[in-house]
Amino acid sequence: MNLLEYALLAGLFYGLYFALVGVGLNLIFGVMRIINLAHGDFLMLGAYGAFYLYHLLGWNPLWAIPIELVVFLLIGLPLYYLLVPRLQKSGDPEMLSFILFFGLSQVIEAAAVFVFSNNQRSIPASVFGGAPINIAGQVFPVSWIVSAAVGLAGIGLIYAYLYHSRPGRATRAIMAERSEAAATGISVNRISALAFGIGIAAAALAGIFSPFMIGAIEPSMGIGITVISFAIIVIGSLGNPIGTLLGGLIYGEALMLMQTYLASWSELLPYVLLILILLVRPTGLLERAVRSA
Amino acid sequence: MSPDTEPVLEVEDLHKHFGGLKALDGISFCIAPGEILGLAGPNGSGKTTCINAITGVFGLDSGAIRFAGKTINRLPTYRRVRLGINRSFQVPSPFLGLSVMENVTVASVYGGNKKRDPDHILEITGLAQIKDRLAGSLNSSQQKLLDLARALATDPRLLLVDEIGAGLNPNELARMTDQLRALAAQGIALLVVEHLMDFLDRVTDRIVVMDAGKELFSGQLYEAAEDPRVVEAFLGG
Amino acid sequence: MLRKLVLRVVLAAVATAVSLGAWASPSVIKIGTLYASSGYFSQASTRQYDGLKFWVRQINAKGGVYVKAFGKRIPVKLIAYNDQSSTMLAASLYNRLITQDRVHTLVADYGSVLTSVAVPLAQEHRIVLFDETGTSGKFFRPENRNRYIVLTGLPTSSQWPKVLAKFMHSKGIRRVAILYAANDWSGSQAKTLNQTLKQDGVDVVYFHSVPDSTTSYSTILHSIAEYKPEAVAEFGYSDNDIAFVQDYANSGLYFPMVFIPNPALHFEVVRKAVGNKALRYIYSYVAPPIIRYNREVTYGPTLNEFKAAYAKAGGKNVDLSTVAGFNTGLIIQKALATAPKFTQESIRDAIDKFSGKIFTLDGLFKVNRYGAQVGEFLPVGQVLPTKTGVALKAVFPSESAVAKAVYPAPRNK
Amino acid sequence: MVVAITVLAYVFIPYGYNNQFLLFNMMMYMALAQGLNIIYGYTGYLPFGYVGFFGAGAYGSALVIIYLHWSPFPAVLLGGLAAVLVGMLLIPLFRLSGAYFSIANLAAAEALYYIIANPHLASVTQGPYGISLPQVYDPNAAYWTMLAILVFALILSGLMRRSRFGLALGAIRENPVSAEMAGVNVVRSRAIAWLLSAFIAGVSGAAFGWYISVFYPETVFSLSITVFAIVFVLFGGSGTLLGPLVGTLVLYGAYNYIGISTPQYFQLTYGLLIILLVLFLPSGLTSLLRKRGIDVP
Repeated sequence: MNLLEYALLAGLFYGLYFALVGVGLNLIFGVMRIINLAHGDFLMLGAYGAFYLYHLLGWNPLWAIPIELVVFLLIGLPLYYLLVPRLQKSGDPEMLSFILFFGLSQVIEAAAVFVFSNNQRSIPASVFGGAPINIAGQVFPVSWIVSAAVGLAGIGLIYAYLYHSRPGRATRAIMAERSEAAATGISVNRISALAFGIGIAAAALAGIFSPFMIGAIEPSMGIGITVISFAIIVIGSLGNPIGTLLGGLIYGEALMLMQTYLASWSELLPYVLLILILLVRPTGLLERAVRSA
Repeated sequence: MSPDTEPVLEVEDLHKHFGGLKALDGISFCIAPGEILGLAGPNGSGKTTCINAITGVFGLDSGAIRFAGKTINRLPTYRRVRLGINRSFQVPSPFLGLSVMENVTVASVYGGNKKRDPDHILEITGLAQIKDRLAGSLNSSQQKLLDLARALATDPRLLLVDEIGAGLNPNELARMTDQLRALAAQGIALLVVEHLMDFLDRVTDRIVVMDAGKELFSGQLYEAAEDPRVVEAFLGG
Repeated sequence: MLRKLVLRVVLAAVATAVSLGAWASPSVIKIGTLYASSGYFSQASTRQYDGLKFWVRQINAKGGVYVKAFGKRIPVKLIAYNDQSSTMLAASLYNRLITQDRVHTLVADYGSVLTSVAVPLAQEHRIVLFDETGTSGKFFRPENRNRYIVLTGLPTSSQWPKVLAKFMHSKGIRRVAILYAANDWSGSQAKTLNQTLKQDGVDVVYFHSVPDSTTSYSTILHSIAEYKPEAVAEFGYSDNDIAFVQDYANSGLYFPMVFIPNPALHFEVVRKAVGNKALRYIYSYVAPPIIRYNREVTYGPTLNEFKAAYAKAGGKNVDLSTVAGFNTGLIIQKALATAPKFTQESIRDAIDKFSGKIFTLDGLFKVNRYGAQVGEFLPVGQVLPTKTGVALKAVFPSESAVAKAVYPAPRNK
Repeated sequence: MVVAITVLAYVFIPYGYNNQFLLFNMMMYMALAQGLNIIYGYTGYLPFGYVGFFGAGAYGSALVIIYLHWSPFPAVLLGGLAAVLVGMLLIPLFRLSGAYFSIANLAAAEALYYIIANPHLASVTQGPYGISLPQVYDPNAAYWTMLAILVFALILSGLMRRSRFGLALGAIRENPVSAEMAGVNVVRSRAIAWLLSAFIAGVSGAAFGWYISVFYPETVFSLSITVFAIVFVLFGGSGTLLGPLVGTLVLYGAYNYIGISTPQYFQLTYGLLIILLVLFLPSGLTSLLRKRGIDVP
C-alpha cells in the first residue's frame, strides 16, 4: 500500500514535469501542423545551458529560467522564418517538415558533440538545498517538487497566453482554421513565429530540470525525448496544448506504476501507449470535451 | 416490369449520423438505366453524403442500397466500382503526379472492364491532345473532364456527378450538358447532384430535393419551383 | 559455386603470400586498431586509444619493438580508424585493417560491443585479436574453438563480482538486492553475483533488471526498500550508475551497503556528475590505476612510473582504460619478443608460454587456452572521505586493502 | 540493364578490392533503400521504424539457426518471413496518415527492440547478451546471398515501375480515395507493397546477421540504419529504380572515404544535407535529370 501511494505521488510529480516536456511540441504542432522532431534536441540544449551556468558561474538552475526563455525565444523566431514558410508552400508540408526537422535534430546533436563533447553531465540534485520533503507520509527529493512546480507554472503560463492575451487568441484562431484566420486579418506568420519560439523555449525550460527528472545530460538524448513527448501529446490530444497536461499525468503515473511493479518492461511504455492511442483514438483522449467547450 | 425499366439503383431509407449530426435521415429514391435524376438541396443537406454512402466511403447506420437488384451495403468501394458504380468529385481529384493517360489507364485496368480503350475515352472527353501531360499541370475544367474520364474508364452503369457545373464558364457548361446527355443516351444512369437549379434544368426532368438528410420533394423540376417547402428550404438555407 | 571456388583460390593465394612474406622482415610492424571519437563508448575508447598510442610512442623512441623472429627492433606503425561507436562501421573497419592494410597485429576497440564484430573476423582471417576490454564471456567459450583472441586486461565480466560476493559474506550480510541494466556486461555480473551469493547461503531478496536507458531510479529504490536488504548492488553503464546514486542520495532511503561498478572504471566521470557527497561510502570495484601495482610488477613500468611518464608526455587523467590500452601494448611487446616465428600461430603460442609468468601494471597476466583472462581479479573498494574530497580505496580482500571498510555506512552521511 | 551492371560490379570488384564488408554494406543499403523505396516511393508512407524489419529478420534467422539448427539459406528466408509477420501485425497502422504513421512505426520498432533485448526473454532471444553464430560463419556465402537479395530487390522495384501494380500504387500515393474510385483495392495493394518491403528488410537483416555472426540487439535495431536508408532514397530520388542506387553509392561511398578521416563532421553534414534536400530538392538527384527531359528508370 505504502509503495502504491509512493508511486502515485511520484507519478503526479513526474506527470506535471512531463507535461512541460511535451507542451512545446504540441503548441508547434497545433499552430503549424509541423512535427518538430528536433524538440528533444532543444531540450538537450536547454539542459546544457543550465549545466554551464551552474558549473562555470555557480548559478542556481532557477536563474537559468528567465535567461533561457529569452535566449530560446530569440533562437526560435529567425529559425521559423528560415524554415517554416518555405515548407508550407510545398506539396506535403506535414511529411516534409517531419524529415526536415529530423535533419535539424541531427545537426544540433552533431554540433552539441563538438561543443559539449560526449561526456555525460549532470547537476547535483542538492542545488535546491537540503533534506528531502515529507508529503503525505512519503519522502520526495526537493528537486522533484521544484521541477513539478515549474512544469505546472509553465503550462499555466501557456494557458494564460492562449486564453487571456491578444496574440494568444489569434494563435487559437489559427489553430482552429488557418485560412480563415488569415482572412480575418490575423498576421499568420507573426503569430506562428511567436508560437514557434514559445514552443522551443518551453522545451529548453523543461531541459533545465532534466538532470533531476530524466537523467544525465548528453548530446544524443534528444530523439528519445522527442518520442516520449510525442506519446504524451498524442495521449493528451494533438494540437491542444492544455490537453498535454492530461497526457503528461497519464504518462507519469503509468511510468511510476510500471517501475514499481514491472520495472524491466517500463521502457516499452511510451511506445506501447503511443501505438495504442494512435490506433484506438487518434484524436487523443481529450478531443471531444475540448471541442464542445 | 420489363428489364429496361427495372431500376439500376434503389436506395431505401438510409440513415447515417456523425456525432450528434444526422447526415442522412431516411432518404429513399431509385434510378433507371439511361435516366438522369437530379439531387438538389441547400448546402449541408446531405447530397454529397448520399454519394459517399452509395460509393461506400463509409458504412450506414441502417437502410439498404441495391445495385442491379443486388444489395451492396457491405461491399468496399473498389468492388462497387467494379460492379459499375462511379462518380466525379466536387473538387476534382485526379492523380496529380501521373500523366493524363496513366490516370485513365489505372481506372480501365482496375475498374473491371478492360474493353474500354483509354484512348477512346480520352477522345470522347476531349483530352486526347494532352494525354502525356501531368494531371497536376491541367487547369480546373480540364481536371473535371479528367475526373469524368477516369470514371468512364471503369465502364460505369451508374454515374454519380457531384457539382460538376460549379466554376465552369457558359461554353464549358453547355459542353458538359451535352456530354451528360450523351452518356444517358448510352444507357448509363446518372445522379446529378447540384445546388444550381438552372444547370439541373438543362439536364434532367425528375429531381429529388433534400433537406437535413430527408426527402423534401420528389417529382418534376418545374413542380419543385412552385413547392413552398422547397422555396423555403432554399431561401432559408 | 564457380565464383565461390575462384574466390576461395584467390583467398588461399593471398594467405600463402602473407605467410611466405612472414619470413622476410617487414620494415614496420603494423598494428591496427579502432577507436570511437563520438557516440556511446567514446569516452572510454579514446582513453584506451591514448594508452595504446603512448606505448607506441615509447617503443618507437627506443627504435621499435624487438621481434625475436628477426632478431632486431622494428618500428611500430599504428593504423587506427574511428568507428564512432557504431558496430556496423566497426565491422567494416576491422575488415579494412585486415584485408587492405594487412596489419600484423589487430587490437580491438573498447568494450564487448565494439569488440564483438572483430572476433569472428579475426578467427576467419587467422589473426590474433588483442582484446583490451571486451570482457563478454561469449568470446571465450570452448565450443568456439577460437585460438585467435587474447583478453589482455580485465577478466571476463562474469568473474568480476566473485570477490564482491566474498566481501558481503565476510560482513555477515544476509539480505542482498541486485538490480541491473539489461545489457551483456551488466547482466553477466549480476548473474554471477546472484549465483555466488546463493551458494554462500546469502539471501538474494531482489533480483531484477531495468532497461538499459533507465535514468530514474527513485521508484525502483522504494520498491527495493520494501525488501529491507542490507546491501544493494546496481550494475549498469555509467549513466545508469550516476542516476542511481543521485536518486539514492535524494531518496531519503538508507541501505548499509550500496555497490556500483563504474567508479572503478572512470572514477572522475562519476564523481563530477554526482558530486562528492552522494558518492561517499558507496562501494565499487578497484582496478588500476586506483589499485597501484608497483612492487609486484615484473614486466614493463610500475604504475607510478607509468603515471609519471604519461603526465610528462602531456597526458592527463589516467584511468583504467588508459592503463588497459598501454597494457595491451606491453603484451604485444612481450609476445613479439618471445615468438620464435613471425606468424600468428607462433605469436599465440608464445602468449600461452608466458601466460601466468608476467605481472604488469595491470596485474597478473594469465589467459586460458581460449584467450580468457584468468589472472587478474577485482578487489572491492569503497569511496571514503579524504582531506580534499573523496577517494576510492581498496578495502577487500585484506592483501589488497589500503583502508578499512566502513560498514554499515553512516546514516546521516 | 541497371541490374546487370550492379551484379557485374559486385561480382568482380571483390577481386580488385579487398574490403568485402564495405561492399557487403553497400549492397545491403542498396537493397534496404530499394525496399524503403517500394513503400515510400511508390505509396508515400515513410516507415521511420523500417529497421524493425531488419532486426526481426536478423533475429528470426539467428534463432532458427541456434535452436533448430537450420542451415543459413532457409534461415535467411525465414528471417524475411519473420519480418513479414511483423509487417502484418503493423498493417493497422495504415489507418494513420503521414507523419502519424511514421512515428507509430518508429514506436513499434523501438517496442520490438525492447522486447527482444529484455532479460526476461533471454532464454528465447538471448536478451541483451546478443547473438553469436560461430557454427555457420561464412562471410563469402553471406556475401553472395546479399547479392542475390539485392538483385531480387532491384527486379522487384523495377517491376513495380513498369507493371500495372506499380501504376496502382502510384495512384494510391497520389490520392487513395480516387484510387479506390478507379477500382484499386487500396488496402490490399498497400499491404502487398508493405509486406514486400518488409521482406526485403528482413532478408537483408538475416544476411547481415549471418555475415557478422556476432551481434547485439542494438546493432540490428539501430535507428541509424533507417536514417541511412531514408537519406539515400531521398538523395537519389524516390519512386525510381536508379535514385536509391545512386544515392547509396554516392553517400555511402562518401561516408566511408570522407567519413572515416573526419567523422566528426559527418552527422552534421548528413543533417544539413537532409535540410537542404527538403528545402531545395525534395525529389532528389534524379529529378534534376528528369527536369531536363531525361527519362530515369
